[in-house]
Amino acid sequence: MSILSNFQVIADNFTYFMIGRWPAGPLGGVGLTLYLAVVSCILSFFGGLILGLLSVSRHRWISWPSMLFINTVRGVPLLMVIFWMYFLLPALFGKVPESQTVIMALTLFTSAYMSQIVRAGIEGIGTGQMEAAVSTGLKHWQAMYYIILPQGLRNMIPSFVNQFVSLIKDTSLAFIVGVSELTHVGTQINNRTMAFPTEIFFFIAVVYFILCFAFTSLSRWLEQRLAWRKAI
Amino acid sequence: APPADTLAAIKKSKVLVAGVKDSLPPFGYIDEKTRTIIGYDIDFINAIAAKLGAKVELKPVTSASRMPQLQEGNIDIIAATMTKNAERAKVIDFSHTYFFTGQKFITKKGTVKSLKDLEGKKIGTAKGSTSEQNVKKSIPTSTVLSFDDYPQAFLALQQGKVQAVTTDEAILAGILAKAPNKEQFEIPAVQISDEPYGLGMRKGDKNFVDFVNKTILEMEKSGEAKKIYDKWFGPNTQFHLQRNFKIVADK
Amino acid sequence: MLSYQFDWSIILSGKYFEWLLSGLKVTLQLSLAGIILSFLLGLIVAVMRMSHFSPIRWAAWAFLEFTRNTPLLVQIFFWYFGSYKFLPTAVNDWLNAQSFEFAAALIALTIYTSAFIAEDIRSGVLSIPKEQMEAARSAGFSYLRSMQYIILPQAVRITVPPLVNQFLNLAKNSSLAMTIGVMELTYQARQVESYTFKGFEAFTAATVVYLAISIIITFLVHQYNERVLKLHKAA
Amino acid sequence: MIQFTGVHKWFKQLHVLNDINLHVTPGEVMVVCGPSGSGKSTLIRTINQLEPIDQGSLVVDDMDLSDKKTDINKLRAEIGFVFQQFNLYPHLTVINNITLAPIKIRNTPKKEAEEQAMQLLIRVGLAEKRDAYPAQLSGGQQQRVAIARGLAMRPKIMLFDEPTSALDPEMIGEVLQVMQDLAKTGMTMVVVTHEMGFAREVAHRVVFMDAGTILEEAKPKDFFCNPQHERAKQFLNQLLTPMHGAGALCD
Amino acid sequence: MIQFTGVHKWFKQLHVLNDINLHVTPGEVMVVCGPSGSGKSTLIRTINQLEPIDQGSLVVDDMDLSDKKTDINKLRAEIGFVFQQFNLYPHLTVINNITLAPIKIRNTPKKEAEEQAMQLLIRVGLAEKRDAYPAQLSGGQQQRVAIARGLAMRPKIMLFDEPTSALDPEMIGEVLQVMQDLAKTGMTMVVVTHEMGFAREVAHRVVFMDAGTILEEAKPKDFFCNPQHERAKQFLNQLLTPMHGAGALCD
Ligand SMILES: Nc1ncnc2c1ncn2[C@@H]1O[C@H](COP(=O)(O)OP(=O)(O)OP(=O)(O)O)[C@@H](O)[C@H]1O
Ligand SMILES: Nc1ncnc2c1ncn2[C@@H]1O[C@H](COP(=O)(O)OP(=O)(O)OP(=O)(O)O)[C@@H](O)[C@H]1O
Ligand SMILES: [Mg+2]
Ligand SMILES: [Mg+2]
Repeated sequence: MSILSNFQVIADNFTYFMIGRWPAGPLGGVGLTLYLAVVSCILSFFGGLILGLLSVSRHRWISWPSMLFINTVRGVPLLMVIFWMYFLLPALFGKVPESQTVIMALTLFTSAYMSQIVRAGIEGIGTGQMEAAVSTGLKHWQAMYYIILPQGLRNMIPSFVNQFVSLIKDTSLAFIVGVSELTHVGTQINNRTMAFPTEIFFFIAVVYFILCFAFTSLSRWLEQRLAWRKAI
Repeated sequence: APPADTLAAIKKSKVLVAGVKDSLPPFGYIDEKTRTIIGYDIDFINAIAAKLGAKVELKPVTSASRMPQLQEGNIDIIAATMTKNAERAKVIDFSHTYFFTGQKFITKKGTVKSLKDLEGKKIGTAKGSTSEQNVKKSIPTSTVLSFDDYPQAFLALQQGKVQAVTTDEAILAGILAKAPNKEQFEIPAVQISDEPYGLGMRKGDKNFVDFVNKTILEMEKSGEAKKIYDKWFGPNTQFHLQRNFKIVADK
Repeated sequence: MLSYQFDWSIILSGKYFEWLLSGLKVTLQLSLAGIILSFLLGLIVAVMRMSHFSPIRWAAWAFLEFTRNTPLLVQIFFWYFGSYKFLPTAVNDWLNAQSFEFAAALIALTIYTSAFIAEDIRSGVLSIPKEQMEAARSAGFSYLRSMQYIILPQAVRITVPPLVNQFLNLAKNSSLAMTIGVMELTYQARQVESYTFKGFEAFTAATVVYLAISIIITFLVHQYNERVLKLHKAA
Repeated sequence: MIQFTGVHKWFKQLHVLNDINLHVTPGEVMVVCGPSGSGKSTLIRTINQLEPIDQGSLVVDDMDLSDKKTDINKLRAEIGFVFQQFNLYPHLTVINNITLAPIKIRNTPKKEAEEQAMQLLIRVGLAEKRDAYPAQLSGGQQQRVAIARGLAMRPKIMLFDEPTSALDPEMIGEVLQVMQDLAKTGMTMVVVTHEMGFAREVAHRVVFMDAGTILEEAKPKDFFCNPQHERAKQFLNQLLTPMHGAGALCD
Repeated sequence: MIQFTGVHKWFKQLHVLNDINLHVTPGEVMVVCGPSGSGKSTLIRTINQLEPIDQGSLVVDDMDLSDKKTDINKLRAEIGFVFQQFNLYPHLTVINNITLAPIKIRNTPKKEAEEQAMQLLIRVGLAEKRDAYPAQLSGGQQQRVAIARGLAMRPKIMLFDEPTSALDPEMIGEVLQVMQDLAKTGMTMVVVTHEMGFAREVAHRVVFMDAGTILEEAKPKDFFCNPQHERAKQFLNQLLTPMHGAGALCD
């Protein structure tokens, strides 16, 4: 019962949980979490597409280095990637705000995973389609563009949505470098109030769950619809 | 890369970016109603910015992240309970001391009388702080657990995961004052170091350092510095502290 | 980076080397314990998820969805800071006397990973063509016997590679334990950085170690795929 | 041996078996043919209850399948089933594929089971493959092992669902040969197949199905030389164009 | 039209094509047969360079395939290829499957390309399916669309790799009929197939391959009535057991 009354701390800070210091200060909380996830998702879609296409290239000197890059990124914890970006970006580009550092790190990391989705999607189409296309005289890139990618991308949509869910969860690591997304905001409030960690972290977990579960369900629905469309 | 002359750069951009703590009352924390960062450190930054005719942009930092942030040019100045010491002074420049305290412990009431009582115990503090380095030196037998910030360490103390939290007395007092069950804890009279706080600026950024020093000396003279102290620590607060230092030029 | 002075000697011997080494040890301890526990829990949840008794199936489903759709970091914080309220005092005291931060990280990693493992096991079972069950039933085996002799042995073989991948993820995810003060590899690398300002060297060392772990495990999976799976694959 | 009486079956709306009446006597070889989707597989799968029937009565080897008390696993052990896709257990060697059921269900000692298995392997001409895995065999070889596996329980009835249609043309012959040899031993067999040559040479009776109904039931000679139904004529024509079937079955 | 001279090809160790010498004249229909794995597919796929050759010379339509300067895409546009698994583009309608290459490669205006496509669809008897998706067609219909797609570029040569072996038996006839009609128009065709009836009725020449080598090359009549090689006899026997092939091809 006392637990219930303690959720007052959530109500008191609800706006801060949702939008942080905005509009007086920068956007934070759930708003920033979604912003980070959406921007990184869009960027890593293209990053993944490019990396994926490079990694299925017929030329070894293209596919090899890209596979090396992909597997290196995948072999390292996201936390490490964030620290690296945190180090390297300022050295390369000078002043870079943390939220952009985090976006870069998430993009790099997620692109590597997305590229595997793209790769699997392309390979899932089977060699028959490529052979049929080039047999009619289409060039390799034309076959890719008109035949393989349209089918592949459609099949990849559910995996992309799943990857977006991972991204939402991964934005929580931005906390480490002091970007005030939802988890960071939660620890701030926890630090200030110092008496309701159970309530605060449970609440945060529920917020993440609502966001992620919505997209997980979407992905499942898409997957079913896709299977259904294939079976027409 | 960061500007060579920060002072000139700020005068041009009219924005002063300061790295501050955001959950460490009363130095820097989020005000529940306005959702803005306020505190002792912030008031100093505001005064300096006013003098510059610049707007303030506050960036939350942690003990571990504040120096890299400064060096990379993400912030112009650190006002984040930062202790001046020789090692750090090799990497950045400090202003004159704008706050003075000493490192102590917060413990469950009656459990610690002297430093001896802490031997072999688990002690919580913050990552990358001088407190962490000091306590490792003065009680080598203890296990030091480092958190992202002091309130987290205090939470661990409340839950029995550590037996003491150590850092600067003023911070401990701030935490204790805000704690929901403060009557169970105390700050025993065990001090392991002096902690003079300085504002941090990039190494060799002479114009800016001089300007900041000049400003805070003026604040001392005009009584504004004392007013800020009293606002956050004085008799009308939960702390009832007397100011036992003055801002003076370092030798 | 222009003015940066590289100094590899700092991390290759002496105090800071020992820090990193002790960090690696904790990372390995956390990973190994996590692997064993999460496999056991994952197996239990997978069986529950396939149960014919719907309340059990639903409970397993709710558990899976909730753990998979919340960040590991939040779960770590929840167990570290939030669990004392509902754990019995005796348990709390006992855990505090040990190393609560290690225990909390282990619990969070185990629960988080077990959800993924359970799903891998389940899809391994579902991936066995239904004709295999039909063939077994046609020979006169009961449902349970068919599972025992025909379906599960194949499912386990198929599930090994994704399982190993989850273990790899677990090893990488163990880096998040640093946030609650577990002195594992990433924690120590960061520690070296804040003491020496030689972050580049420290992070390189940690990165190389993580990569080595990944490469070894990936290589083993590859060998397994080549040697075992190819031979046993349905035609 | 097998007695269908007024058997019906539906998949949702789809009436896949419509009033089936059929009697297979001991030692008889019956071939079932018909266009795709006509219900041939469903028919044969009801005999060992891989598909339960919805209406009517089905008695197999004196056991009534509509009776709940019938021990279905016992029944199935008396019936060998050979699938189009072979469905060998990919994780077991050839010999273990064959001995698994005798050892686990009949409790035959391992040694004895293996001796019997070797007899069967010799019969299907694959003695040297005893320790190979299915993935290492050609399709024709896999199907012959599947037949041996089906025979290992010494069944009274053997069912075949298009046993050659997943095979390369040159391998079809070897499987049909094994089936012909089996028929000569007096085994009761029901075979769904498009191999009309086999039907003519080996079957005692041919059943033609369309849309869930048995349209014709005749001696092979009568069926091929003198089909009664328009649908059957058309089916045979499609199968036996000079280009494709390469000749008449009726002579 | 197609001239193989001393062509060799290896997959790693495996010698899949061993000294192939073969000449296909314009308007000729050539059937290639042989056991599984003998290299038939590889042979036919070298003609449009889906498989490059390792040694020897291959000249197709006066273009030398071993010459690096030969524009391979141009060559392929002159050759239609029909696959065992149809390989229609599942995301495009029938009409778009057929018009894609003419529009994208030949820059044929869309309207004109569609008119030509409709002519082809009428020829293969599927005019009413112009807006269907491949998944909505039966296997036989899909293969006929695939043939129409192959013809859309007005090729000089058509290649078929086992075009009927993925089809249900009743559908094989309709595809063979379309191919026979095509042969009558004087198209140069190379067909890998096991349909010996088709070979006897339509082919001008039959090539028998084994283990990467061409063992026989003869008129259909000679090949079926009087095969020279032991291996060819055996192959024909396997294919034409009374049970399976259901009759002799030689009469
Ligand atoms: N499990 C099922 N659920 C729903 N419909 C089914 C199921 N199994 C078969 N059907 C449908 O029942 C009908 C008869 O199927 P069946 O497999 O018995 O035909 P078949 O004569 O064996 O055909 P084929 O020659 O293609 O194997 C088909 O229309 C099929 O789509
Ligand atoms: N891409 C490849 N890599 C390696 N080996 C291959 C490849 N393609 C074919 N082979 C091998 O080359 C040999 C000839 O293959 P090919 O497909 O030409 O035979 P085929 O006569 O068409 O057989 P089928 O009747 O089974 O289609 C086979 O042993 C096959 O396993
Ligand atoms: Mg069937
Ligand atoms: Mg082939």
